[in-house]
Amino acid sequence: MLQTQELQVNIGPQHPSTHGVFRMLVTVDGETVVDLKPVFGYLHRNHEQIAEANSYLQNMPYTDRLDYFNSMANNHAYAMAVERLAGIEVPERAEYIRVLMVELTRILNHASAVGFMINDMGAWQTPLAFGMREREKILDLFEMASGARLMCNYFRFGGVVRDLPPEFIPNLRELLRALPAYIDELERLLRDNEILLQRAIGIGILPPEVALSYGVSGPVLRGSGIPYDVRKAEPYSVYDRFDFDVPVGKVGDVYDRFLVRIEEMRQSKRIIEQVLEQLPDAKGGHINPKARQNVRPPVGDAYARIESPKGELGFYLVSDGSTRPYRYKVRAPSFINLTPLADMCRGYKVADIVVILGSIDIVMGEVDR
Amino acid sequence: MTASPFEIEIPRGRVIEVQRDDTRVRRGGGLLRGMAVVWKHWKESFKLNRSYSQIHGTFTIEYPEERPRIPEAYRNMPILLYDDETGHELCTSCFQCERICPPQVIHMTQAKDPATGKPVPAVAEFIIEYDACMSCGFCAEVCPFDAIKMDHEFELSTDDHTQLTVHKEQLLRPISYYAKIAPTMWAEVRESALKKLQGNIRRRPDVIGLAPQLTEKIAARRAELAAQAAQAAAAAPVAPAAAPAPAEGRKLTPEEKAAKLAAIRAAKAAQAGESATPAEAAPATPSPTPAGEAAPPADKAAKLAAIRAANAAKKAAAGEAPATPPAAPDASAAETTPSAAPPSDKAARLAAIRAANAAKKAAAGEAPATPPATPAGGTAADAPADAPPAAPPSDKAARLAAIRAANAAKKQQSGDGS
Amino acid sequence: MEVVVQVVFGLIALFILVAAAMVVSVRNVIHSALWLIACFFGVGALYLLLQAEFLAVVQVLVYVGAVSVLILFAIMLTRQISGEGVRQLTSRWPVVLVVTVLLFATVMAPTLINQQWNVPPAPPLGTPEPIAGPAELGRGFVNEFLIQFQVVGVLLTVALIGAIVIAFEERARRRRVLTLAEELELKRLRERATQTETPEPVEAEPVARETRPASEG
Amino acid sequence: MYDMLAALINGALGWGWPEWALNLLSYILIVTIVLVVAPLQMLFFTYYERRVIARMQDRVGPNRVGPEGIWQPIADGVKMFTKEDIVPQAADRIVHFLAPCVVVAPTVLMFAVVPWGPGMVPVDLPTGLLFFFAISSISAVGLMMAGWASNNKFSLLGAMRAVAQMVSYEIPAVLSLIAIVMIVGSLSINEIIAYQTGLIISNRDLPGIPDLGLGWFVFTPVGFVAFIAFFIAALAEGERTPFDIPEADSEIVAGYMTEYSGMKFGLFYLAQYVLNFLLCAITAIIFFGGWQGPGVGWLYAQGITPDNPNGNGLFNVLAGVLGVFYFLLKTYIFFFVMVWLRGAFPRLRIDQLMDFGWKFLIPLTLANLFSAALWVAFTRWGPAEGMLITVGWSPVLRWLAAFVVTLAINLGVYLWLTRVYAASQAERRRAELEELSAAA
Repeated sequence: MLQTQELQVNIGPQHPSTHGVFRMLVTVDGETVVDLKPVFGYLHRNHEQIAEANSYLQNMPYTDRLDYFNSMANNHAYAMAVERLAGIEVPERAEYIRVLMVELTRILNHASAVGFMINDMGAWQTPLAFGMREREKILDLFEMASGARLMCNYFRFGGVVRDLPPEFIPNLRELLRALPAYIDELERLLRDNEILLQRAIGIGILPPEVALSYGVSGPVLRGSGIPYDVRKAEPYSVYDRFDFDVPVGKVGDVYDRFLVRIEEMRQSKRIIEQVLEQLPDAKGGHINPKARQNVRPPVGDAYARIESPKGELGFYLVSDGSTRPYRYKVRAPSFINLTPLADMCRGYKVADIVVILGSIDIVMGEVDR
Repeated sequence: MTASPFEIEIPRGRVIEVQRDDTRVRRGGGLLRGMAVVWKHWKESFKLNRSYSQIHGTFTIEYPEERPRIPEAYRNMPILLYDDETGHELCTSCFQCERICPPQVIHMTQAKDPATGKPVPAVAEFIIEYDACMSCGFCAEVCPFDAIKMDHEFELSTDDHTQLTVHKEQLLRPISYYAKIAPTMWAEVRESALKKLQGNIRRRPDVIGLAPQLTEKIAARRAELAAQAAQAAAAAPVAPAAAPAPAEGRKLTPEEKAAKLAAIRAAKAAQAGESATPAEAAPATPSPTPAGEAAPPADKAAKLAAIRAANAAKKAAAGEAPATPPAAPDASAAETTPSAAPPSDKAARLAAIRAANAAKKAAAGEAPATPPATPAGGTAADAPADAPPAAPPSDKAARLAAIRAANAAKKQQSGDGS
Repeated sequence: MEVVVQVVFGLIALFILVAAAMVVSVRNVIHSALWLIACFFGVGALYLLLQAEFLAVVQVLVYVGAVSVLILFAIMLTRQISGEGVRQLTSRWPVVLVVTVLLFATVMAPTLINQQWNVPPAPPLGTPEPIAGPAELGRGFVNEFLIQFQVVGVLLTVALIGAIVIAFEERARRRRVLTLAEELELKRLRERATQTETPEPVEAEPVARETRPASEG
Repeated sequence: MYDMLAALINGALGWGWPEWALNLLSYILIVTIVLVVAPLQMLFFTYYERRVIARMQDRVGPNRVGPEGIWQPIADGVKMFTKEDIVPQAADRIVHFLAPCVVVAPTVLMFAVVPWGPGMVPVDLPTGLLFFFAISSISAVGLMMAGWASNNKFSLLGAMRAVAQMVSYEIPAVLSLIAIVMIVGSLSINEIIAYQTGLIISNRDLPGIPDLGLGWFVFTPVGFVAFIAFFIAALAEGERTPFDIPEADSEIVAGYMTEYSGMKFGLFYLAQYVLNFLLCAITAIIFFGGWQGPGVGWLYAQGITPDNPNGNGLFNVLAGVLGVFYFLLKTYIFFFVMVWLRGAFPRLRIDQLMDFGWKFLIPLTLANLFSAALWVAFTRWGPAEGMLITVGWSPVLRWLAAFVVTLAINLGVYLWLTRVYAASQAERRRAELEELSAAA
């Protein structure tokens, strides 16, 4: 009697809540989502082709622009790939500084990811404002060390550009004093807020076996109950010297991913404290003196992967002996975490799509490259 | 959910399950707790929050009135430095920054010596396209002369786009300015930068290499210094004026210039003659370990001796000119054009050949290749001014030969000199 | 004072008539619904004129607030609206006109014939206040008109339940879109069901990404 | 208000105008006051909201336009005026033009029955409260027109959601007020306010209580539950945060307002904020005694001397000013609470919102009606109406008995309802799955 035909709704590229330019062609039957076709490529900047025209060092500032939220993590992955290719080893102190920087990026990424997701649910930027305040402090620290807030370009093959300025460690210790208070307050504000529970529990469930078959990684995978973390599975750099836990969800819905991210912020704080304890003094040097400005690695290829805040970020480089990479491929976690979106959204309401997308936490710079 | 069959053991840590406790019946307690948090923020926000450890309090910085503190390492757009006293730009247009710049936004042309038309270690035209520059800081890192540094100025917005292609005049900043904004970073590189500047100043004919806005000022000072020099004319021929402004010491009389040229040409000829190495086309290929330059160790020593001989000859010939031509083929060597040697300085060439033979003899005897003359690579590939690298004891013979050659050259020189 | 009341009454009556006429004659169904709402307003104004404030307010609340919104909902959800193509008048409209006039006459004639147009004088003081205020209406409902009140109550509940039944029936019939978790749950249930019949175990290896399942709705 | 103005013009100026002229002039004056006050309140509220929500997020809020940003709303207003007013080509012109009017007119009309101070009510309707809600339901029609006329898929969906939400949340709102009307016995808003004198216990129940104007309904269990239910329904009616689905920008861009720009959009904005002001005002009036407060009654009493029974000018004016101050203070506190909720909560989905309204709020208010009846029975009925138990009790004892009984009922219902509501959500999912597996 009441015939409702299916409606093609276009949650378009300039929609206020898709993180960056990302379009979803949603077939809707009433309020329920029947099918969803993600469309991206709006932010494609030909990153990998440019990389083949640049020398190895010249690519470093371009990696900042991949996942523009965590430039330090991208630098770290690229630097490790080239070091593995060219056989450059990194002094102790530089390794510790690198771990410190990546863990700081993880905190600022999770703080804003949680903020953006709740913002999509409709809380008018309050949790986001709290997240942004912590992010500002961390960006100031990055500015002190690397010279820029977002486009840090701080890593070099064989170490980092510059040693930590004297006022870096005291400010960091002060920040670490504020972090637990911030995380507890965020939990008090949101954890058992009835409205959030209704919007998050049982929404966007990604069962573990489907998560595995899609090859998702990072908080999305751990949210579905699989305790896989690259820092633990294949400890690179000096991660084998710190002990930290891996938070894991039970059901794999939006609420689990939210809790996993909050728990991961605490673990990152633990790691940073251990880094500060074991930080070797300056004699180890922040850069390997023999590391060359312009690397000319021998013919061959290398793949290095790290646990970036969004998931497993990998760089695959093929060298033909010249100063320019022959092939430069980025395994972007956001891109792969986005593929199960259609399956995760089917059967839920239109209002949930945006929340599920927020819970996956993607950055279009990394998806489109 | 069935127990997840993906047990992965975790070294140095355990797998913690997030407590969902979603089965508990909620009666609005969470909502009130959330409101309490927001109320605390509202209450606290009447105080300012400027410290890292505070999570309450307003953290907005009212930008135009209250400016954020910019850390020292902050980098925005590159600027060129010039020395306040001498007015000389540090940049010797060695093209390193142009080559490393990822978006290729730096364009420069090397200055020419108006008299002889040969390139001079100074930059004529230097352009940076500020709109495409991503202030990655590579140019400041690779510059061997610390001539280009990253500025702290970020209010650069203009409405007319052409202003964003910035020419040398707008790029230049005094060293005092940079020392003010980045004290510790400048302190590290200060000595080496200034020493290299002195080296370069000596090889720049009169006005070239001066910061344009200072040319009249410098001209005026030079006139007044010349006046002083006139009064003190009776004084003994001024020893190489280290202290007084080296600017005026740099004025070479035409015949000195010829002599200097001859010496350089001699060294060049000697070098071209013996060493089988292919001609060093570009003044300095960036790759410090150029694959092509696999010069056999033996002839490297020969070249060394030739260079040393040329130095000695020049020193003797030029008399008071303190600077010695950079012997080593380092990046900043002026490109010595292998022009035909004029007949008048045959003597210098003779001395050079004799020195080369002596060096070859010595080289044949001593241990395998001495370490490459100049420490290639490293951040600042700079050639030591004149002291020959501390050759390891094993090639003492080579040094002996060099000294003998030097004496021969001096004897020769004093013979036909005035 | 009487003249002013008459004039205002005339105006309101005219407004109601025009609105009613427009409801029928306007092409676009939405416009006709809006004219209907204007008509309800007119009736409310009439009540006010008769100093029956409570009735006027209830009229506005019930008709304009709720009924008209539901009419609008109904119109928008059902068929296409513009109605350009539909012929306004059937071909044999004169016959229809004659029939309506006759019907109207049979109703109006008796009242018009023996009707004296004088308005009855105001009732002498002391007569009980006519049922107008909310208090009297309330007492009326629970005293004299209790049965009618209960019957109307039952009627409304039946209508409400009817609406829910239709909605549920429609929902059951509509293709039920399954979420991923539900599909896997169903697969597991079905496997367990088949397992009990065929004993050989089907161990749950990580399922490859199945093609889009035809939903079993 | 009209009689005060009439007395003022006649008495003070002594022009002795004819009755109808006085009538006309005073009503014109009242209308202008109302039409000036409504937009002013809206301007102040936009500024107030942006400053308060900014403070909650550790930032400062607009402080550049004028000292501490006071002229910011004026700047917004000018922007709204100067913005180009685009009408979509395929839109239904007349309806598109009429929609904002049909939304704004009733909202401003609702000011007619809102008393600002003692005696200061534009029109003292005996059915004031009912008028208030009748008129507010008209704006739902306006929303529908706006959604339909824009001829855009999104705005139609947004309009339907908005109207569905407003209609379905009107029921708990009206039901919760009926509980108070049962206690007071009249629909007139002035009567409700006059009832709330005394200290905690209104002196209508207990004549001995000193009249401090604090006998608010919110202190009675019936009143408290009615207040919570009404405030939640008011949030839904005014489309405030937990329920601002219609213009939920995360799903459908600005709901029914998508195709409006310039002053028409400004009108929708005006209507929304004026409606919020009125809902906060009604909450303050019904549950927190409107202009009642310590000192108002006392000032009024001072003025009354044997020779002029309705008090002399000065004291009345003072009482009036104090009354208006109390009224505005309470209203702004409630708007602060609305903004506070906006800062703290995410948004409910449309079906969850409907579930909450129909399955939790309406049963709660119905139960509250029952306990209101018990309250009236205990405090006021005597043996004539069949209440035999409390025949000999003193008013205080009856009030206490009423308090205890209604508290027990309300609390019990609340706890039971939350459990049932939570269970129903989980149960529905399980039932669906079962039905599917049965079908499969």
